Amino acid sequence: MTVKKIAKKELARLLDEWSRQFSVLVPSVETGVAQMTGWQGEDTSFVDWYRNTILPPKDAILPVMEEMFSFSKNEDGYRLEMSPPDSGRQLIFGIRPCDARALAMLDVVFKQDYEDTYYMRRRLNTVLVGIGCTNPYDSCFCTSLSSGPSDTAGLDLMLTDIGDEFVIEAVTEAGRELLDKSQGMRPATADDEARARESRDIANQRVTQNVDVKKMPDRLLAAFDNEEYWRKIAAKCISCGICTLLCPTCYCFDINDEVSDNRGARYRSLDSCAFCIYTKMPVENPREEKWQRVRNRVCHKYEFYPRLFDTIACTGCGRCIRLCPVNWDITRTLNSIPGQ
Amino acid sequence: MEEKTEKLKNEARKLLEKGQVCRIVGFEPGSLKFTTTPLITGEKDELDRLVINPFIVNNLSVYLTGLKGCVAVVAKGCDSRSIVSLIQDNKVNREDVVILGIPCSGIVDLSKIEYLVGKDRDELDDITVANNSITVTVGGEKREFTKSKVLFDNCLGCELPTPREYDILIGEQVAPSPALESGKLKELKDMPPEERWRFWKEEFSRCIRCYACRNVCPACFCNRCFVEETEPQWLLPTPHWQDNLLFQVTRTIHVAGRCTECGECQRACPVGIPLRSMTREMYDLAGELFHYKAGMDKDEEPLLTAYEVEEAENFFG
Amino acid sequence: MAIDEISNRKRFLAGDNVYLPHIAVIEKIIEETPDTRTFHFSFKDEKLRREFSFESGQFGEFSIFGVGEAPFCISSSPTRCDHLEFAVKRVGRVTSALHRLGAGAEIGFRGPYGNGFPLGYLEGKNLVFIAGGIGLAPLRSLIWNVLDKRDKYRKIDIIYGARSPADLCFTYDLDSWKQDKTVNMVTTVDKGDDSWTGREGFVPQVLEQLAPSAKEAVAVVCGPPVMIRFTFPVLAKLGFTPGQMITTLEKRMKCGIGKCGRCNIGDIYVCRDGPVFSYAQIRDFISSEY
Amino acid sequence: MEPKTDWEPRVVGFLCKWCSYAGADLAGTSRKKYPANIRIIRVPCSGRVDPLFILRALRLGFDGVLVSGCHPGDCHYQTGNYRARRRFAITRKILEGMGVEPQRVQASWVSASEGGKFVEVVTGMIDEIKKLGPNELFTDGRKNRKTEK
Repeated sequence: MTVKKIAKKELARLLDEWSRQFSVLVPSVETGVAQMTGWQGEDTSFVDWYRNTILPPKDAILPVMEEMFSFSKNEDGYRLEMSPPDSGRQLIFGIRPCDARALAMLDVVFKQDYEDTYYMRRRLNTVLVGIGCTNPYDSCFCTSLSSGPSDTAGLDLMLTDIGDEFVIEAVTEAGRELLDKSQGMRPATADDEARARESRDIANQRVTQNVDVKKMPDRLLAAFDNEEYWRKIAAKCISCGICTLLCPTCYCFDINDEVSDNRGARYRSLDSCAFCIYTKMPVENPREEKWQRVRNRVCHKYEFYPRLFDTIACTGCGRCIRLCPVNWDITRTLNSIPGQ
Repeated sequence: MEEKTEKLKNEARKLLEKGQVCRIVGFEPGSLKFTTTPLITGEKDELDRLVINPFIVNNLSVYLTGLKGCVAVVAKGCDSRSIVSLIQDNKVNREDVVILGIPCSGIVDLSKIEYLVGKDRDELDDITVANNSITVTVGGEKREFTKSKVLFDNCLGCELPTPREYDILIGEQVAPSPALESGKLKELKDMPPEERWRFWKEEFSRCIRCYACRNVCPACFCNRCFVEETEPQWLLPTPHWQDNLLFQVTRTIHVAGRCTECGECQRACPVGIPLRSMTREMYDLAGELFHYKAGMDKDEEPLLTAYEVEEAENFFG
Repeated sequence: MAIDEISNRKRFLAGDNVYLPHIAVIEKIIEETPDTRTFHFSFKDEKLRREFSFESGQFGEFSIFGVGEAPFCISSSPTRCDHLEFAVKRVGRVTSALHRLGAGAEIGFRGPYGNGFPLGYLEGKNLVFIAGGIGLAPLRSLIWNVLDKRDKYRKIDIIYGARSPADLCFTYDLDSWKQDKTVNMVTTVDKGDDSWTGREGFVPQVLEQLAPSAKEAVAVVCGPPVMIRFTFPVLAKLGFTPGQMITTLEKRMKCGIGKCGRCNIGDIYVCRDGPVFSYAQIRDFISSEY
Repeated sequence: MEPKTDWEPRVVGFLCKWCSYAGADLAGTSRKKYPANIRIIRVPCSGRVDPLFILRALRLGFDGVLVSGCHPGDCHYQTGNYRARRRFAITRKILEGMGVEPQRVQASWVSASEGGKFVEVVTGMIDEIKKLGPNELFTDGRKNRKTEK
């Protein structure tokens, strides 16, 4: 596919250009937390400081909360009105390979059986422009999960940092089209591509965390009823929702109604399997205890999801490790499953 | 530090061997650079992993209410206050807990260092802590900071660096540091009311309701939190800023007199909401209005159950 | 596994948006027990009323606008399609709100979701229906379905129990099944009162006493989890193989379509892969997560 | 803020059933006039009033919250009102610290025989809130997380 390049100082202009067609999201800390927010023009300094966002970019497609539809009542009864999408076409600029791959995993869930309107209407209108990582965190373990700092899965365009310029590579047809139409692109030379390759190799080597995921579903199945193990593993977990709510591949949600005066609306918001009430029924709770919930989280990602969709639902972005208040490290768990 | 760590290991081993406790709750090196992580174990051969260093951030007393049997717990000054508070509230029996007190000269706030040197934690080569300064080596270059710049806000002006309630003290007493008003709190107090409200509204707009603030909090020990009630449903799980704020304010008031200002809520918050500005205010209020300091004396009646016949009458018409 | 046929399920998609409920009107409310009511409802939309179809055992997500959604199985039989029914025990916020509704109130419905009972597999077999309390609701749909095509099936046993005589649901059905000469109907209560002349005892015990033959039989069990847990071993003792035991599971659900995550038991999503399972399917996980 | 002409404050009052509620009752039966802006919720004791009630009322859009109980020393349960006093003082101070106008959250001691005092308290409170205007603390519904271009 097409390979081009663009100077870093041209980037602002390029994003301005794309802003005419898309609502462009770039990494920023404007809201007080690193996340993808609307491109405001000019400031492209994020390419220097940004390693990854705290809120995963899935937020732009499966937001922390969204209105599904509103309802109102008159003498003829209830009238429902589907809530309009919050934006038209959007372009996420600078998404990291792990997060793009994660979206591909969410796609499977939201497409299968019954298509999820809310997810799909955003997803189909989203273009993903990734930047390969040059400086992965010490908590990243993407290379263990068939991803990596230069993995292009799920992306439309992939940028590789080669110093003052980015080498841009089209990954999908949509990406190629966008690249062809964009101004200020120059063809990448063989030398540029060699530098890009070198940059990727260095980045790959910088990912040092390692998890052996071979036969993971079977190993977890074998350990599933080992209550002692799970109790021990879960002991320090505090059952907060950080690891799940900020995980790029977690998608569990809750549905609730809110009413004010005459108007009501149904909302969907992210939920977490770490919460005790997540599975609580009036009489029973199948995952009342912390170790059961920890087990479910680990097994969902590494056993159940792979059984259903043939791939591990984790891309090794390391957020759950970096952000955990008690440093509960999933790689330690995975590397200590009994019977290895 | 090594000396203290060795002493701790020995004491912990003795406790387990003698069967005085069935579990030790302490710290072990974390999986990431400069981090530590709670170690909850009843196995002697795991005790070698125990560690004491200036990065032992967690308030381990949060685990006490969930553990059965007699437990030994490593506690810094602030943590010991949380334990005392749990004892005051009859959540923990004094005789069921062996407090391994750690006199603490402050815990390093990595996010402050990250901010000061413009690099993330994992990009730093080394951090060494001396008496009054901290040296950070990054990219081969050494940079020195005064402690006050890199310790957690709540360590500055710590009233109880050495636990008052303990069974075994690991190390020498540390004197309290002079009181210090945090910049953020002052800034907030100087704002006009509407602006203050707007400030909190903005902050809570990014709350994702992960409840980390509540779950790391030793004072939040309710079996069932009011946010989980469904009849009545006090607030929706949907993270609207209004409900986020309602949750946090209510939580803050609910832990009045129990909150020892350990700062865990703020540290745990993944979206950086300055929760300590709220808990600090509550803490100060308890002192100003009722001369109460949380977790100082296990025999004192808790703030919200105690009363004086003559007090706070100016609030009532 | 004969039960595989249930994956060939009927579906009804709510236009483009699966989450948008259809408006339905409550037509009649029957007070079953002090805390359980049956609601008769039908869709407001004429076309939908004509075209809606479902299978015994399938469920729907019922909305009370402003309160929320909750899943309930359709308790009427697809063979009697003039109106639809669902039965609700008052246990939580949504169910309490439902109990406050009167006839004429509007609710939302989306579905039907899940699989149904494997009718084809039941054909030509001796059937043992075992239910406790409100657990009769999904079975009732199946029982009427079977009785309406009585000649396709062989011997039919029904064992139904409740905590007390006042807790017996669908007494009008119980009466007509008792009258039915082709059905062997046994009702039991955990503890009777002064006027109770029938059997006393827990359902698994009564089952053991009656000891229906496992030969060419299928047992369909539904009730509170504790009853199900004690019933399976009795059935096993009577010679039923795991493949001959069928049940429906209850989990907390929100979406009903296998996305929101909470109803999983291992890699099985109760809303999507169930709620009807054979014991052969669930025995691996029943001990640890059910 | 635009003064709305048709706006009338809505205040919720949590009244202890042993005294203030009876006081309000007395005000009614003795035909004393007090503003109809107050919705009364009877509580078994002022000590029952959780800060959550106050916040929830404000969240629901009530313009003010009144907590009223027996005079110190007169609590039916001996010490309920002393505890209510501590809790209320803290709640009000915290809310004030966050930017809530303190007049919106008030408390009083009203005994069963003080029908007149109840009228005074309510009238006074309604007047103060009328000056403040409607409670707009929790309005401005959804904030879009993404900054739209």
